[in-house]
Amino acid sequence: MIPVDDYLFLSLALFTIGVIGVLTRRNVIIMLMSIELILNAVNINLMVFSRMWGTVDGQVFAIFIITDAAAEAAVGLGIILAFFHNRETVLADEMDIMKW
Amino acid sequence: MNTPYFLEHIWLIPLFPLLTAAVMLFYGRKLANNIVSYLCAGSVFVSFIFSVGAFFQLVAMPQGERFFTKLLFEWVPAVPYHMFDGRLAQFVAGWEFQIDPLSAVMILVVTGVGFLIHVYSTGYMALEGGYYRFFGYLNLFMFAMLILVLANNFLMMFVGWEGVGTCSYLLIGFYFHRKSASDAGKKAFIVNRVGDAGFLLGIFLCSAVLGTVRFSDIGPALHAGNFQKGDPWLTAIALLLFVGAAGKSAQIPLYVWLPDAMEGPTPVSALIHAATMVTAGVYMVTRTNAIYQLAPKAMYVVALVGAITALFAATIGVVQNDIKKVLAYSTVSQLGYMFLACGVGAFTAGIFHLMTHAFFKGLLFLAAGSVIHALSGEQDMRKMGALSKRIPVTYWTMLIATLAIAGIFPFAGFVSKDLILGKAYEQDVLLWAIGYFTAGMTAFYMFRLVFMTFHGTSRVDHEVEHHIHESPKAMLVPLVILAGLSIVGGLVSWPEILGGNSHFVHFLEPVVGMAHQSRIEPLKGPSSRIGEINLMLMSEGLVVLGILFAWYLYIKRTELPAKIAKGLNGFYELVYHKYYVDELYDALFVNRAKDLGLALGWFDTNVINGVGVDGAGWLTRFVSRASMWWDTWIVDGSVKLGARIVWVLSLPVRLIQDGLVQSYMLFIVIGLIGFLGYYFYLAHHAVH
Amino acid sequence: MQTLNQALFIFFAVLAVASAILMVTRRNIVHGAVFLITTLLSTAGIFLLLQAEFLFIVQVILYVGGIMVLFVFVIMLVNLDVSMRQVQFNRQWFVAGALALVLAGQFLFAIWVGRGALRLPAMASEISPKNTEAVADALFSHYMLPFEIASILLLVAMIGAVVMAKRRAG
Amino acid sequence: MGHLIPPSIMPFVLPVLYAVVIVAVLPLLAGYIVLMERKVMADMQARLGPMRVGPHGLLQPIADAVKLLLKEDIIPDKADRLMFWFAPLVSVTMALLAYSALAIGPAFQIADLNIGLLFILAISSLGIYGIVLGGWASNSHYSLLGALRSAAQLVSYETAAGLGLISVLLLAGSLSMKDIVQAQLDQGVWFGFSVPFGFFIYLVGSIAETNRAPFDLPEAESELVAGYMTEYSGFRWSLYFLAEYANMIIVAGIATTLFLGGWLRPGARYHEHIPGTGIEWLDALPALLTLGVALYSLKLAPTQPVKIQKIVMVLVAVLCLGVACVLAGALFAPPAVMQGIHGAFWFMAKVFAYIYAFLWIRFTFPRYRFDQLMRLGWRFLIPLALVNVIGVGVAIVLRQQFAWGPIVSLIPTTLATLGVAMLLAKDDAPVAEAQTAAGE
Amino acid sequence: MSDERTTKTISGMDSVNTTVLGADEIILNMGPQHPSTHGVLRVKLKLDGERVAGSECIIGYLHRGVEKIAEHRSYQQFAPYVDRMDYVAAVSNGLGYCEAVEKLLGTEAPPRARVVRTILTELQRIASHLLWLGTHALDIGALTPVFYCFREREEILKIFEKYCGARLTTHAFRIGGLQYETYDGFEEDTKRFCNDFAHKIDEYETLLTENRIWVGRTKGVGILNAADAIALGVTGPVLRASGVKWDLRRAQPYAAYDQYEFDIPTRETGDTYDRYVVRMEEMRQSRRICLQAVENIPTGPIMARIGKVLKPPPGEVYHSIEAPKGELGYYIVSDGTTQPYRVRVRPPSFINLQAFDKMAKGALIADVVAIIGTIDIVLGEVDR
Repeated sequence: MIPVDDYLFLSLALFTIGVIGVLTRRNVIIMLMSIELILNAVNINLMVFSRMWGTVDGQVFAIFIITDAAAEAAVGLGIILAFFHNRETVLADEMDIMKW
Repeated sequence: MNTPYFLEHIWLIPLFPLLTAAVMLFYGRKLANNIVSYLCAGSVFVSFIFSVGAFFQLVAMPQGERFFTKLLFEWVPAVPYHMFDGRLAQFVAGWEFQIDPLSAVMILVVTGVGFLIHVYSTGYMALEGGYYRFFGYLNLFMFAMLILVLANNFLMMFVGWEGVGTCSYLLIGFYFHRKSASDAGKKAFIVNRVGDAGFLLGIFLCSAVLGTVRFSDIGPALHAGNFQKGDPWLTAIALLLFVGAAGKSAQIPLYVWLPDAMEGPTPVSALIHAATMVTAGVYMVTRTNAIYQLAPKAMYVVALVGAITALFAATIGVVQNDIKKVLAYSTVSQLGYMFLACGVGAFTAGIFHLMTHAFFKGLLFLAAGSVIHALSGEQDMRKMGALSKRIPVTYWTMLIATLAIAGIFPFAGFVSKDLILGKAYEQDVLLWAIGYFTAGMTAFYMFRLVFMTFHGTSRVDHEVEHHIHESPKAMLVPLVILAGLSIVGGLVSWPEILGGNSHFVHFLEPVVGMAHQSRIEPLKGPSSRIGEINLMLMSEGLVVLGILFAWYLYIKRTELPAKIAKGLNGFYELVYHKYYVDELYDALFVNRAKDLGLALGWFDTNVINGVGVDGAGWLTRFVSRASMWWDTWIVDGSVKLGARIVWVLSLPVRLIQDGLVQSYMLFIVIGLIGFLGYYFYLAHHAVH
Repeated sequence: MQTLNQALFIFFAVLAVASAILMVTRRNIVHGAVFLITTLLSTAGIFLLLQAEFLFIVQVILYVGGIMVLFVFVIMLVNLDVSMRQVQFNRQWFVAGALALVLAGQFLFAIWVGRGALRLPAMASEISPKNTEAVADALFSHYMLPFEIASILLLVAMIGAVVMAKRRAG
Repeated sequence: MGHLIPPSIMPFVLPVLYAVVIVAVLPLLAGYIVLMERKVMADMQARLGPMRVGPHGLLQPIADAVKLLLKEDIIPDKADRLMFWFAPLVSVTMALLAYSALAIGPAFQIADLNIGLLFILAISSLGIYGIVLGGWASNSHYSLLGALRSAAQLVSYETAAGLGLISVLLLAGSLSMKDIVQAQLDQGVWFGFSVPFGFFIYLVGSIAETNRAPFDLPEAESELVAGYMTEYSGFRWSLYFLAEYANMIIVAGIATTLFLGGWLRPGARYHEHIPGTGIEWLDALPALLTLGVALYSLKLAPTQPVKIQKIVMVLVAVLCLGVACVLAGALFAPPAVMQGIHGAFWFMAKVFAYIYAFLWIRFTFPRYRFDQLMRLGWRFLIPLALVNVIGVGVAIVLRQQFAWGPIVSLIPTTLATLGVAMLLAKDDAPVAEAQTAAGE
Repeated sequence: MSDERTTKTISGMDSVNTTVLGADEIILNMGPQHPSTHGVLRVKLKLDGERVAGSECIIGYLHRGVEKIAEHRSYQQFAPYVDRMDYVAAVSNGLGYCEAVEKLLGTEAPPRARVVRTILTELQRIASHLLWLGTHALDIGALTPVFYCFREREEILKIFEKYCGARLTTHAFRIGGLQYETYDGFEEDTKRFCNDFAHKIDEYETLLTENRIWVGRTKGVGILNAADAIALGVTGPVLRASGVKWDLRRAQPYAAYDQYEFDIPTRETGDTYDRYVVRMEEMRQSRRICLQAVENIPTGPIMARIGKVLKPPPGEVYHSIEAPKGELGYYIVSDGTTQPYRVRVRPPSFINLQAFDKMAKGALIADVVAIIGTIDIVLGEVDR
């Protein structure tokens, strides 16, 4: 029997790594991938609690989250592609034209 | 009386050529050659129709009132200024067209001969490149010339004056890829500048002395100013204006450009350098005759210069071998005649000669062009001969023109020339003698030209021989018309002594009225009539002698001219090289001008550039450096200080708003930490 | 059975965390993507352990087989060489890392406080045969509206992606 | 034997055994599919094909394998070594992993997952990473282009093929391979006949998914040399090759299971017995067929030119004879065993028939251009598949509401789909407007 | 898109010599070692995405100085060399050369020789077109036709072999006529081949002509309109597919072509499909000519009476024939010695290759292969 805590620790670890990735990496694609990692960590939590309560609601939410991730990836990568075609960079700290 | 239509719309006459010139120069490249021809010749023809209309409407007016002006618009509004004598005057100039008998004659000549030459050109230029360009320039010239003769004031006249000069330059240099042509163009332009400077000074002086630049106001101004005959101011004005006239009309010492101008296409030589532009000087002197008549010294100068030029050019013409050069010197010579006429006060005779000269000299040039055309571009008379059968129309028309210029009874030249000689005889026998002798020489060299070209044995190059052909109709028709005019042109002013009534002279009299009424004595009684007849016979005799002499030398004893040339070696060389005038000018003016240029260049480099500009630059740098220090530390410094203060104050806000998504995310995390901490805090309290 | 599950969990968990760390730290994005795929597959394995086999399949097909293919695709389209030679971490990396660890600490604290309180119910010995049907039932009855909204979201995302990635004419 | 194995391990024994067998046999099978391909190609092209190694080239695959394994393993200088090494493994691993849910006969299956079909699809969709990463790691333009094309193609046609499968899932009501076969037995018709358009779409989609002609753009020789495999050689290359053929077997297996009745014998509901025995007529068919092959081989043996070839031919005959014996012997075994063995036979026969269709298509058609391929996928197959799925849904309603028969209820669907297909085909006229527009 | 904002190498693409120009432009080298450049042609493609923005053919990898060699060989000695130019249509090469020298000498081959020459040349045309068809189909991805084509080509090569002993570089003709009398059964072999071949062409057409994929790959690809074709000097089937009815066999008949009836197939669009159709029809017409010719081979000598040592009078001659690929011309200058002073060859492939850029502009990379195939080049002839 694996206690819920173990899953939560795993989820926390992935979440933290994802947050660090989003906050520190310059490459936008890696930032997006880190966000996927965060979403994944969330999914683990949902799954665990779904299992714990014996319902499938958590799984349904996980499906929604994956849907969301798919949409986010499509749009995000589209933006990155368009940005790359225009500015030839994928670095987040060079994308500051919205400042003013 | 209603305002006559053509007079009211006199300004349309120059407008038509201007419009077509604009079309040609802007769009001509895209137009087909025949469209260009129709447009250009057509516009000149319309101008001619308008001119004829204007002429007849002018004639329809009563004798003394034949004067009409049309103000198109103000150009220079009234500018008040002080004249030399201290009176206040207004400097006014407008685009005002004036038509009186003189102008009427001029526009008829210009548009009529101009139209014929246009027609001729369509044939002559048919195979040349830049067809549209040629016609564009030609029409532009027509415009300028018409402005010149229709001008009511000096300023507007000057526009036309310079306009014809420009077109002359452009057309002389029409074959600009040929260095000699472009040089000739430049030469014409520069030499004319000398004359134009005089002309311009004359205008200034005129406005300063007389207080007006309007022609029609000069007479009243002279009256009002109460000038005496021989007034030095008036003499000065007249001489200055004559400098301009001499430049434009190729008189000594400014004649040198005209022979070189023969580099232009032959129709150009005919139109500009024979019929119209070069006569502008004569026209201008005539137009201002009121001043001249009060300046007898100036008039004598005019007459003398004219006479000397006539003789001088004629001698050069005798030895030239280039057919167009001969005609060019002949033109110079004939222009000398016209000035002679003006100088002796026979302004009407001058203008009359101007008109007949336009006919026969235009014809001569056109015929010469036809010859050149037939000989595929050959201009050297030594390589011609025996062409009379090959190109009969050209031959006969040219012969008529030659007879006319030689002054054979009853051709046009006879009438006008004898009118001048008659007047000259009355004034000064010396002048008459020069003119008389020149008439003989004219006959000689003109028939020399005819004989060398059309008679004797053929000296044409073998290759060219095959291609000799009569010119196309477009060229021949103008020849025939001009030949007709050359024959009958004299009739408009047939001398009273021969049963005529001198219509033309009388027609012009209102313009030069003063001359005939008071200042110059009228011809004296019947005795003078006999004198007139005698003079005519004398000149006829000399002319016939000249012709016979030419026949003897160039038909009968063709080896003689060379011998004579050898015998008179030094003199021949001198004349053949046109008295070394060009070389003299080179030595005196051109090279000195170049020296001056070099000296100025040195001055520019070392004094102006070195001391002036560089020194000023150094000074400026020094000052600006000081100023920069001031700007940087004091002016900018204060501004920057303000900016720095704002910068410091805005630091917290700006640090947050850096546009980087990751910093914003960092704040999200900080917020999350805060919320969690707060939550823990609450939970802690809830527990306890 | 217990030990097997335990072992599998540890295996998947270690694999997931290790490759997640590698993903975040790799210089080469393609390697990063591969490590992310590994993490996702490990997570899928954990889903399987949690008897959510439909989610396992969704995770593999959608996440690994779909989304990550898209990522790899885009990575290959954008210029790799340049970004590999550049500095990989931004200027705020130290602060950000520290704050992330603080956040993690807070969560850790929360979990630690409540440790042992939550336990999974006894696991059925076999994988529930009804899982897929149960998810489907929930999805098409109770969560019908969110499901439709999600589908519209996908449609919008699809159109948006096409519009953005499309090359402008000329 | 049962007492030697601890009971806790017992459930894993058979699957592990199967897994080992599959991993061991599959390369050999792939090799022989290559031989089959070459022989079929030769036959279609009026020539003989491999004849030198072994009788009728029967040992050719082994020679090929030896050659490939002995070849120098070249890694390009600027390649990404890790990925270059890793990518073929991904490809082949995923291909082999997919077998775990494939039911070769009622008995031979590693795991009967209740999401079996989805599992196979999921796993085989991961194979793309092998191609993409391999193409990228090679650091060659041809490879990268091939890889990207492959990825785009796979993603596009996976959709179409998946929609083709959904029509069957609707009819079968299950994702388990066994249940699907059972449904076909229950309904008395192979789904390939009740939803022909689903079958057609899956056929086209599966050809495209396995990058076979006429959809072999990622490795189109005349354009991209060898696509993503350009820089590979030797053993790594053979791994890709193995993966490709393994994938062919998998899609064939899926098609067999879903559309061709899986391990069901033709006439599975026809139970006429041979008089006097408990054996059905049709059950004797496999044994007789293999016996025929054995006898034919035996007859050919003396004509072989070399002695060793004669021996090999005889060995082949003996092998076939042995198989025939097994098949015949199974007739007398308990029904479960009999069905297991015969099921495997029929399954493999159908798989090979399906693969034969692949080869047939490959040698008949020219290659599509990439834009044409994409157009076919997105503008023809996917709309058609959607129509088909909706049609099948309607058919199920018809069946449930009006109790129409399993075939009759699908006839309107098939006709409607046929109409849509013709409409779409007309719309998809094969005119390359592409160049005329851009060429100006 | 020609701004070279970032000219750099994409992830070490040095291996294929590819640089990136801007975000979407790349230069791609096809060949000289590429499976579908038909020999050692090198094509430098400038790609805008997948579209060809410009192309440059780089040739010369197979240059052997054939024209220079001619200046150091006697007229007869040079004859075998011409077979090595368009080595898949050696007989046609030989015909052009022999007739050119005959023209220079002022003689003519006897009627029998002329008819046999016609038959062999037309068979060679069929063989050349078969080879083209097979490889072209292979380039587009149809794997099977090539074997069928080679099967029929084999029959032709067998006839050649029986006639003169060689299959590929035959050196079948001699200056002044033929070296060998036809072998026994030559007529029958030819007739049998022609009769069988009718069905074989139908077979190829079954595989390709109405095949949806084939049509999709070839229609509208590599369009060359008539004006461009003429401007570029293109000849042969490529020209005729653009709608220009020009065939030297009809325009200035040589050998015995004036005696036979045949059509000159043309098409309108000038795309790859049209060139395919034209060549297919040409094979039928060649078959028709062969059948007519073989029915009525005149008897008589096979060699004109010319000396052993050929010394053509000083002068020059240009003679061209309709080779399978287009106008093959020989320009020979004689200085009166036994060796030509200069031989210049006008090879059809070389000239036709010029049209490549025109055809390829705007096409996709995949079309480039089809376009190279459709021009039907032989590098031996292009490079000489």
